[in-house]
Amino acid sequence: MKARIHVTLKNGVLDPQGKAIEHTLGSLGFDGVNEARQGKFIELDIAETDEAKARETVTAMCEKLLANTVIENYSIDLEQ
Amino acid sequence: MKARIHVTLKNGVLDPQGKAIEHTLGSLGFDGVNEARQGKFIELDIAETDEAKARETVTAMCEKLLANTVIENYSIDLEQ
Amino acid sequence: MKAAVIVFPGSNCDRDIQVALRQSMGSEPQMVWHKDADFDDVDLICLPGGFSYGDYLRCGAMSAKSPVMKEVVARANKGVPVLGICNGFQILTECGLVPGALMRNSNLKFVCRDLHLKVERNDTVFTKQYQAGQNIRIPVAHHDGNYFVDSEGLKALEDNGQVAFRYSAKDGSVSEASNPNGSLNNIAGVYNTKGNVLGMMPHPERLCEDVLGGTDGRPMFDSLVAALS
Amino acid sequence: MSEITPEIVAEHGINEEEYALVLEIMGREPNLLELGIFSVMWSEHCSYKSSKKWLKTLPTEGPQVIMGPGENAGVIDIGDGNAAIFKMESHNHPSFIEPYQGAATGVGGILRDVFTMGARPIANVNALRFGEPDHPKTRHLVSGVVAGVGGYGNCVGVPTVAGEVEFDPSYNGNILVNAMTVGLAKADRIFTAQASGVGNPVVYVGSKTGRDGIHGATMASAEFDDASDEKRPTVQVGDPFTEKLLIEACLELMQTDAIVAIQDMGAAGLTSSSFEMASSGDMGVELNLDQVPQREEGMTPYEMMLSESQERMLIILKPGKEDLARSIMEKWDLDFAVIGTLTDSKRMVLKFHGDTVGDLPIKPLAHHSPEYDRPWVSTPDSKDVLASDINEATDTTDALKTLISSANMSSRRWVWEQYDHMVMGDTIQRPGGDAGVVRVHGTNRALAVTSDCTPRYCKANPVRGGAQAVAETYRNITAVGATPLAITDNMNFGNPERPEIMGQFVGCIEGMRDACLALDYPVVSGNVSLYNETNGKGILPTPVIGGVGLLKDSTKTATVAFESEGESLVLIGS
Ligand SMILES: Nc1ncnc2c1ncn2[C@@H]1O[C@H](COP(=O)(O)OP(=O)(O)O)[C@@H](O)[C@H]1O
Repeated sequence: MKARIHVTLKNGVLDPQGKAIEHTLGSLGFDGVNEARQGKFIELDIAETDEAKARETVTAMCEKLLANTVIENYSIDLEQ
Repeated sequence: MKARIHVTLKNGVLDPQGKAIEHTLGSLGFDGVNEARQGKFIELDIAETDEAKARETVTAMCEKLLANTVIENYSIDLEQ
Repeated sequence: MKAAVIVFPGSNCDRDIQVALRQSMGSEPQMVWHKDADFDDVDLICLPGGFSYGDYLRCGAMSAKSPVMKEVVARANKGVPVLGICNGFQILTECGLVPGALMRNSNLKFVCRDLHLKVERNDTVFTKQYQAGQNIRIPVAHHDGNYFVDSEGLKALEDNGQVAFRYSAKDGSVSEASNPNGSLNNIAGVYNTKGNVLGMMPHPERLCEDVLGGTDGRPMFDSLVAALS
Repeated sequence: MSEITPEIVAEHGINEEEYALVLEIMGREPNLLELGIFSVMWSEHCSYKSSKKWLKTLPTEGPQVIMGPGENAGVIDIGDGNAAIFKMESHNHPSFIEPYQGAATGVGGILRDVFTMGARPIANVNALRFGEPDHPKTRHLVSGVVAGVGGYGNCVGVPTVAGEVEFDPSYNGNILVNAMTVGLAKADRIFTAQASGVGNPVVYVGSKTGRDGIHGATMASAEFDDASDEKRPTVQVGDPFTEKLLIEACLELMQTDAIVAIQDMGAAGLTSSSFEMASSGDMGVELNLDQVPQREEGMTPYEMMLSESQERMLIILKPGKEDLARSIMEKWDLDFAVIGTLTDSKRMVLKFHGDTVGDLPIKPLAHHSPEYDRPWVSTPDSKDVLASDINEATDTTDALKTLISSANMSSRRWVWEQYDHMVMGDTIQRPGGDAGVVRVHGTNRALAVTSDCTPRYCKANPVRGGAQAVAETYRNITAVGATPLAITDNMNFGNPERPEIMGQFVGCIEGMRDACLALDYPVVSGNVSLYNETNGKGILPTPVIGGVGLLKDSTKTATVAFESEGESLVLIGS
């Protein structure tokens, strides 16, 4: 099964990479970008086939390693 | 309009981050991870409201800045 | 005093700290491989700088899960002094021994240069040989030193006197202009609430000898030796 | 049925005469795998076919020289039983295509050349050349290359203490990224690539093999055209974290007596490393490609032999030392595999799925590669520029401002502050002076390192320009109080098939030779990068020189800074 995980910065956490993207897009002549945020996208290929169990495991992986919950949120999509 | 952009490494390109994630998940006792790949997830809030135009602009942004097309692929989702 | 330096895969300032400790201690610190959780009882634990696990995913994230870190956390909670420098600071935030997080520098560039730090307090084991308010010159070398903590967290840090050092100018003033990386309130280092754990981005171990350009880092190691011997 | 058509031969960059030699050496038609091996071994990059004749004329000996050119890097004696090991190498073409990864893997490659000989890398130097500052590509290339050099060097924890950055329109389509590493070893513990001992195991350590940069070695030797932007060859991605582990693991293994020979897998990876090791020991080798650690499924022998995946080493072990070596590699989480054995057949035999898929003689391929005496014309004398030809500046302040604000005179702080130049705790002179100075750890000695070249001098007069580049490194080393000992070089030129370009090369070599002889300053290693040319326009002739000198007392070094008021200024020289 494939797990697709999005890790994004919490609201209110400064995002230097997003700010730099905003700025650079502006200087490249792309107007009208109100905001840019950069997060991570992690794809896991896991052996588990049961969806509920997979979700539980991947959630644990996010809590323990993949996201820093002090500053980040995560969301999980599963696909057989 | 919101643009959600996924930037991922092309097939066959070495992904040291993904490899390190795989390894650490293993040592944390999460078995059965066959592969991990890490990419970027960029969210833009743009002023453009026309979907076709927005796609064109965001594609240009990806080509010029957001993705390194020598080693990365990108995909774009738009949402009003 | 007995000290341990934890070596993670990708640590690269482990020897630098070893040299600085040796100079102040007059004896050898113990080098502990990250897989060896049962190391000797020591008076000080150091987490060195470097790029443990390549800084992949998040700086310090993977090292924070190393077997040895469970032990470090347990000992820190019992009061053993822990000093984390640069990557060591990132590891300390990732395992929750000090609050906050270290994000990419605001200009997104790696920065390596000498800068100035204002010493906030001199009543901890780390800083007794500095003056409170003293301005010292210490180098930084990092890509992710932009200190962030949420607003309550920041208030608590300031109220409890947990800020150890702030980036300052040569004249001692603290302002946006003397901030190399975008850190909130120019924070360069923080203590835990008990004051026995210090995480800092600058590298005191790099300026402990005149021939290397200065000795403003040396009092930190001398303070530790004086307090813990 | 012949699988080798003239088109396939041409695609491999092998010309008709060379192919005739292939047929003669093989005594039959090669298969595709064998042809691929010939193509990388005989590429300009690996064989130095256009430059060999001239490189041989450089002085390479001296009482301080322990090993000169021919090994992975040069070795000099620095006293107290220590040796300095160093070399410079280019990664020009890959850095133009992907500046971050190109520059990063350039640093990774030169580090491996040095630690493969048993040295701990202690200083990095980088010599960079870009096009005009306002050329549309320059900004992107500068920021990518600098970030890449830093990204790799900072992570492995080797200080970058010196370098140069220069801008000139001739580099618009061909930037130069030359990286140098200096390492430190015990003079009696130097490791070489010379294989010996029939039956000894051939082991592979480091990262897994993927389909990276297949044909990279041949690409680096072919001229660019506008379409190459589109071809987007698979670039190699560097993993400095694995490199750091590899350094530590190899140095740890070198403390044991397990190693017979060791060689990094650089350009043309498994092919060149195994050929070089076997050929320098006059051995044969049999490789079982099924055992090669692979990153992707379904890799062919052709792909495995030509892959340029980074962070890999090939080692010949003493018999019975496999378990010891494996346990060290496993401690550092690195792949380890026994992939073959040494034989006395003097041939390379490649096995895959139980079949012999390639069988080539070693010596003729490695040593009888084509060697050209390319036609050359010497560069005509350029007109002297007389002071009277130039308008006198009306306002000296303005003139000074123009000078110091020009791209080539501006401060390089922006660059070197992105490099960790203090890690390892022995940097005595940081970038910004005449040469970087690093202490020999645990001693009172120090090494001074610098890189220099002034390409416009080389264009005006290659002989004097070549000599000047050598002399400038000598002066920069002297200026910090060190005694110059030896140099490495990186010869960056255009298309050698054009007699004018070949003439620049020949002239620069002549000047370098003169200067080295006059100064007792031998060349101990080097690298050649030709075909730096886009649409028939070559770069300025750029023989970058990397110099190394010794300070016996590291406290006795002089810097460029004025220390206090009232100091005297003295001008010496002519
Ligand atoms: N790419 C670089 N990396 C590190 N240091 C550099 C780099 N470019 C320039 N420097 C440093 O900046 C200083 C000035 O460089 P340069 O103008 O080339 O000096 P010079 O002409 O005196 O040799 C030197 O100390 C040099 O080592």
